[in-house]
Amino acid sequence: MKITLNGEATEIIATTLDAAVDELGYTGKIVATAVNGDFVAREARGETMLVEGDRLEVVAPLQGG
Amino acid sequence: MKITLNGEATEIIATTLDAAVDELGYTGKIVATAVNGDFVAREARGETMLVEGDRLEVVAPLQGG
Amino acid sequence: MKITLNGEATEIIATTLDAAVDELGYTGKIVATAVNGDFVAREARGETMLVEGDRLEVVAPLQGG
Amino acid sequence: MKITLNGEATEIIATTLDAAVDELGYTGKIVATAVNGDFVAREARGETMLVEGDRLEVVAPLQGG
Amino acid sequence: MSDPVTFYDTAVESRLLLGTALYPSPAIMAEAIKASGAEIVTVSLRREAAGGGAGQAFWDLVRSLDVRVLPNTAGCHTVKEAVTTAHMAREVFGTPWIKLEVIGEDDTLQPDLFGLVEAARILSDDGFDVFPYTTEDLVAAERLVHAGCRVLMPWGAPIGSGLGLANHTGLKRMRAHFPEATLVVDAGIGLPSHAAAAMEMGYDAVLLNTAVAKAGDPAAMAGAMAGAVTAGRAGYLADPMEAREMAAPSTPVMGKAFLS
Amino acid sequence: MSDPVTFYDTAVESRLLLGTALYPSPAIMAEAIKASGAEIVTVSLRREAAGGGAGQAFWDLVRSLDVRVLPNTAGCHTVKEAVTTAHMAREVFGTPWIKLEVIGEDDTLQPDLFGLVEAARILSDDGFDVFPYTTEDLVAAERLVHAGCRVLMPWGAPIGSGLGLANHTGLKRMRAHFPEATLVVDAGIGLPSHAAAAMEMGYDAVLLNTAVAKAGDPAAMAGAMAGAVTAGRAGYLADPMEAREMAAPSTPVMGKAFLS
Amino acid sequence: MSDPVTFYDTAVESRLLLGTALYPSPAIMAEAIKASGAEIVTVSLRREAAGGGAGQAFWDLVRSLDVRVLPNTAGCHTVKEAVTTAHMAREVFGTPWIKLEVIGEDDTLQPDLFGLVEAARILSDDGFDVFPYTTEDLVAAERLVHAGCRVLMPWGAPIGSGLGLANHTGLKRMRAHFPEATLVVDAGIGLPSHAAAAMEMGYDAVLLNTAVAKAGDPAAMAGAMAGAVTAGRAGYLADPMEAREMAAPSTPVMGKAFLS
Amino acid sequence: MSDPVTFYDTAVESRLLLGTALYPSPAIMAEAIKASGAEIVTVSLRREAAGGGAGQAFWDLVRSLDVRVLPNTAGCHTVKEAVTTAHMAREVFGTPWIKLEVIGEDDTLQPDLFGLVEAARILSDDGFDVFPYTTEDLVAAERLVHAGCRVLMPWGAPIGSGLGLANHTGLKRMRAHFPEATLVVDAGIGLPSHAAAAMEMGYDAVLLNTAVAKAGDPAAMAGAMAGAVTAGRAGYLADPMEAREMAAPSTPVMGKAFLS
Repeated sequence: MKITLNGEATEIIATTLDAAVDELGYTGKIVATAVNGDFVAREARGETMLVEGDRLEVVAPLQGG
Repeated sequence: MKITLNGEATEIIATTLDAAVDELGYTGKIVATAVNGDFVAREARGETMLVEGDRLEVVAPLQGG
Repeated sequence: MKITLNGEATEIIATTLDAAVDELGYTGKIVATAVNGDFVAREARGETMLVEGDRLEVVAPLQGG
Repeated sequence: MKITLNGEATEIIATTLDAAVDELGYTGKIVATAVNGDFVAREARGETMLVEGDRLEVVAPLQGG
Repeated sequence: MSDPVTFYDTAVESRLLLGTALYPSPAIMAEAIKASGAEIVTVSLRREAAGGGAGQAFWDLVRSLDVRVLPNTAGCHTVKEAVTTAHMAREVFGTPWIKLEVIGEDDTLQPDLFGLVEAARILSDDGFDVFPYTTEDLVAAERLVHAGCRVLMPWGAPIGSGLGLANHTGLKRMRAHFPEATLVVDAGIGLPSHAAAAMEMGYDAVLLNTAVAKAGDPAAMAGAMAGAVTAGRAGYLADPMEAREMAAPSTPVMGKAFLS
Repeated sequence: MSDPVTFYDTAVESRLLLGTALYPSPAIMAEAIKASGAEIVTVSLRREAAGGGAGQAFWDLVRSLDVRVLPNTAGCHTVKEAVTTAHMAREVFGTPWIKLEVIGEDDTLQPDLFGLVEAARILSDDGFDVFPYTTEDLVAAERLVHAGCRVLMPWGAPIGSGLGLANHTGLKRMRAHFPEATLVVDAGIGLPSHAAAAMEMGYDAVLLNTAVAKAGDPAAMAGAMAGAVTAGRAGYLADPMEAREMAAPSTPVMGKAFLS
Repeated sequence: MSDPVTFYDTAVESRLLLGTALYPSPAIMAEAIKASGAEIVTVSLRREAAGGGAGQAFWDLVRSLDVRVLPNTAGCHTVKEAVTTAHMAREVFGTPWIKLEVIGEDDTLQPDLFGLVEAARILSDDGFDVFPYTTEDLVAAERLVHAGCRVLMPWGAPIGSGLGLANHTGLKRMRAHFPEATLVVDAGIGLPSHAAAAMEMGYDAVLLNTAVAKAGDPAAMAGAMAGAVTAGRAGYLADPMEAREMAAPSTPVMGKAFLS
Repeated sequence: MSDPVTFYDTAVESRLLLGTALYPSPAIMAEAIKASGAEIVTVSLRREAAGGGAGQAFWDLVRSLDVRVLPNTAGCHTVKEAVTTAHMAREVFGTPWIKLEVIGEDDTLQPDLFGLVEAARILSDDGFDVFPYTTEDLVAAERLVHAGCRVLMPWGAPIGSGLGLANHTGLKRMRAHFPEATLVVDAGIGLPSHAAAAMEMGYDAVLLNTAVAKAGDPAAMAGAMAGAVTAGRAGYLADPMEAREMAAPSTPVMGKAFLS
């Protein structure tokens, strides 16, 4: 289905968040996730179903002031 | 009945605000009134009943910065 | 003879300062004079002889801060 | 004779500066001297004669900013 | 030439707003107001003793001066107090104008921006023309404009301190950020040069009280402040030179006589 | 009320002295002088081309303005140059007044205090009324007074910089140290608030040029400066309040209604 | 002697908190952090490209430096953004600490005090230790303390401006008003003397980034800032002399030789 | 890394010169000197009572500290006094170094630039290494350099005032004007941030006394000043960022998650 990953239209097969995280190549990476603006904790990714059009944000540590 | 006028316990006979304003000697004075912290417009004083313990504030113009 | 007028080499015939002032076209102008860095008052111009190489300065009013 | 030592009238017998310095109890002290406002070097004290009324200054190290 | 400033569609010539408090006497207050040329003075409401006439006397004096009044909500610490006071003021003074003060801290008399914005919204919706006493905070200012305020009155420094413009760059940014609003530096002015500096930054007007009332000669200081406001405004309009660290001769160097 | 300032027994009402240089045109210069209300303007001497008439034209214009002239020795770097220039100025302008500049450093146009004091002595002894362009240096100032100067003109900041009063405390000390002398802040003023601040410190007058001549609208800035000088002077005379770090309510707290 | 500062029950010796952004290279960042002696550095979260590893690399570098991290919510303009970012940061960085930024205005990056207080309440209730990036506004600060903040981080000047302490008196009042809170000047510091001045006012620490990262030699500037913070703190504790306008001789006058 | 400063061919590491006067006790003075890391301390000469030993005791204490001494001519008001004092100091302290003070005004202890230049010439010709206590006056400074001074010590503010750098732009211009000379801010420093600011301007060193001696804890303040001088110097060498009025985000905006 079509979702938006970090602002870009993306096609995925996965229907759960953690499957999507794997499918998108974040496996084992240190990232946090939010769906449609709401934080989804790592342990909640399994039960989080994704639907067409969801906005998925995947973030990682970066420099900051 | 007992009310509080500008912070001081006061005994009045009047039961409406405008009667009270007259009884308290503000007749013809340029004053505004509030009962229990709410503004009471001049034209509403007639229908405003006072009850035991009401807090009446009567204010007039003064210097300000 | 050769003198320097306001920094520029100038040929004059006059031998006194006031003759020079006239010859140089300052007649009737509001100017002050200095020869070789020394002030020469208007009334002293007549008896002030110029010699070859003298530095003559002729100044007039101008804007100033 | 009478001299002034550091601003105070003082009676001394000595007639040379270095004798005076000893007489006044500065022997072996780390001091510098001036007579009537002029510096007198240690090695010059011997030949420096004092006369009635001389102003002798004897100074030593002190705190300073 | 005329250079009026507009407060809610009311244009006035004087860019100095003056307070009426703290003067040695009512007579001196009146003199100072006249000397200031102010067309707008701030006033307040206080408890009237039963049978007392202080309010009437003060009010008659102010009216005799032929100035507009800007009632304040001085000393109010809550939205409710401020709103009720505003209503009482509108009835007594017969004007929709209100200098809205919601004090948040008593050492500095700093505005409570949270209560201020809320009260400003309530009062604007209720038809008041709100003159909010605020800080140089741009976000609060945007909310005030949003609430309907067309006048903003940031403090220069704490009320009565006379420190002048404590956050010069902050006030400059506020002017740049709100080119449309009528901006008034309110509070903190102690000297004519402070008032002039506020106007040189492009502020539309200055509101002060203590610096005049507590001067040795209030009327003279009122005139001084008026002159400084006019001068600062004129300086702003005249497009000042740029400051620079190095010097530049005013008298032309060219043509200087050589006299050595 | 009249509050004249005295320069060597000559009393004038205007406390703003204006320079005549750097204006876009002679006409604008004339307008600015009129707008400033200045009764004293500074002028200079420059080389006159053989047969030229620039000097006469300038002089006629200045005379038409009915102001006193204060000739300067701008650009002089030595005592001799300054003294000779002063003599030429006295003859041409017919006044014993001389703004004595002995420049010591070209980036800042800072006065050479050593040459200044020497030239001031020579000229005072020769009957000149010397207006020395100096710094806030108290020792040099004492020597100038000793040399006969009854006017002292410390810089606010380098000529043409527009920085204002670079050493505020130094200028304050100078005023305190010379209660009798006529003190003028000369140079460095960029804005009306700078001029007002100088007067608030108790200075007797302000002399400026670039800030007016280089403003977008010189005549308007001249008026602004005049107003600021008057305002600052009036503020000084009115005995200003003391500034303090904490706030003090202007509107009385007593009697405030309780409305919660 | 040890003089630790406490952030939510965590005591550290270094009173300089350093940002990790804007350095010429990660290696230079690491050097600067080491040179600063900072025990706390700020970090952020950004989008990770699918398959990318930038985040991991940065994180490994930071962890190798053996410092605590203070994640920020930089760039968040709404309460929701800030709260969600805080939660993501807590999961990724494994700390309850959050430097809470709710930006209200983009030219100044001024905090939105309204959103800030709301977000601080939500996050404090949710177990976060909130380090709010705020202003010198005392009322907002009181609300933040009320919401559970034991650390307050007022700006010195706009982020990245390097202007120093724009509102010196305001910051002083804030220290006086919150003797208990841990106060950090965050943003605006451009020079070591700015950092020292903040500490001399009694602030507990300084947080900065641009002044170090954008210096010609970041590591050297980091060391300079560390030294200035320590010096300013020591000066504060040493109870400085009072400043005064007149002079007082350091060398005793008594006993001076008379040599004229 | 080593970054020595040179005073007449003598290179020292510490850029803080400390006075020895005004301490609560000799022991505290000694502690403060040690804490300051100063390698050069100023000393003076005073009348020694017949039979007294105060001078010897002080001198033994100073020598035990293993520092260089810079004798001063404090309190001298004439060239002759200063010159005689310098000679006495050279004999007693066995050094050609002399901090030359010729005081011209007692309220500010301002140097008399006229006497200073003359005395500097006499002493330089006589083989002294003169450290003149001067002002930011560029012309006097040029004359001092001409007289042989390779060190210049302008005041920051009046001795003992603790006001800091009263004429910041003037001191900056002095540094720009004398890139070669060893420049020391002497007098007026009250806080570590003042000392840091002097070094950030590119000054080579700072000399102070009262701020340390009159602090509640002199030794602690001595350490604070030392740290501030080092920090300011390091900041200067690190090439600081340019300050600007508007903000610039430190945390990169790019890549920020969209979370609304």
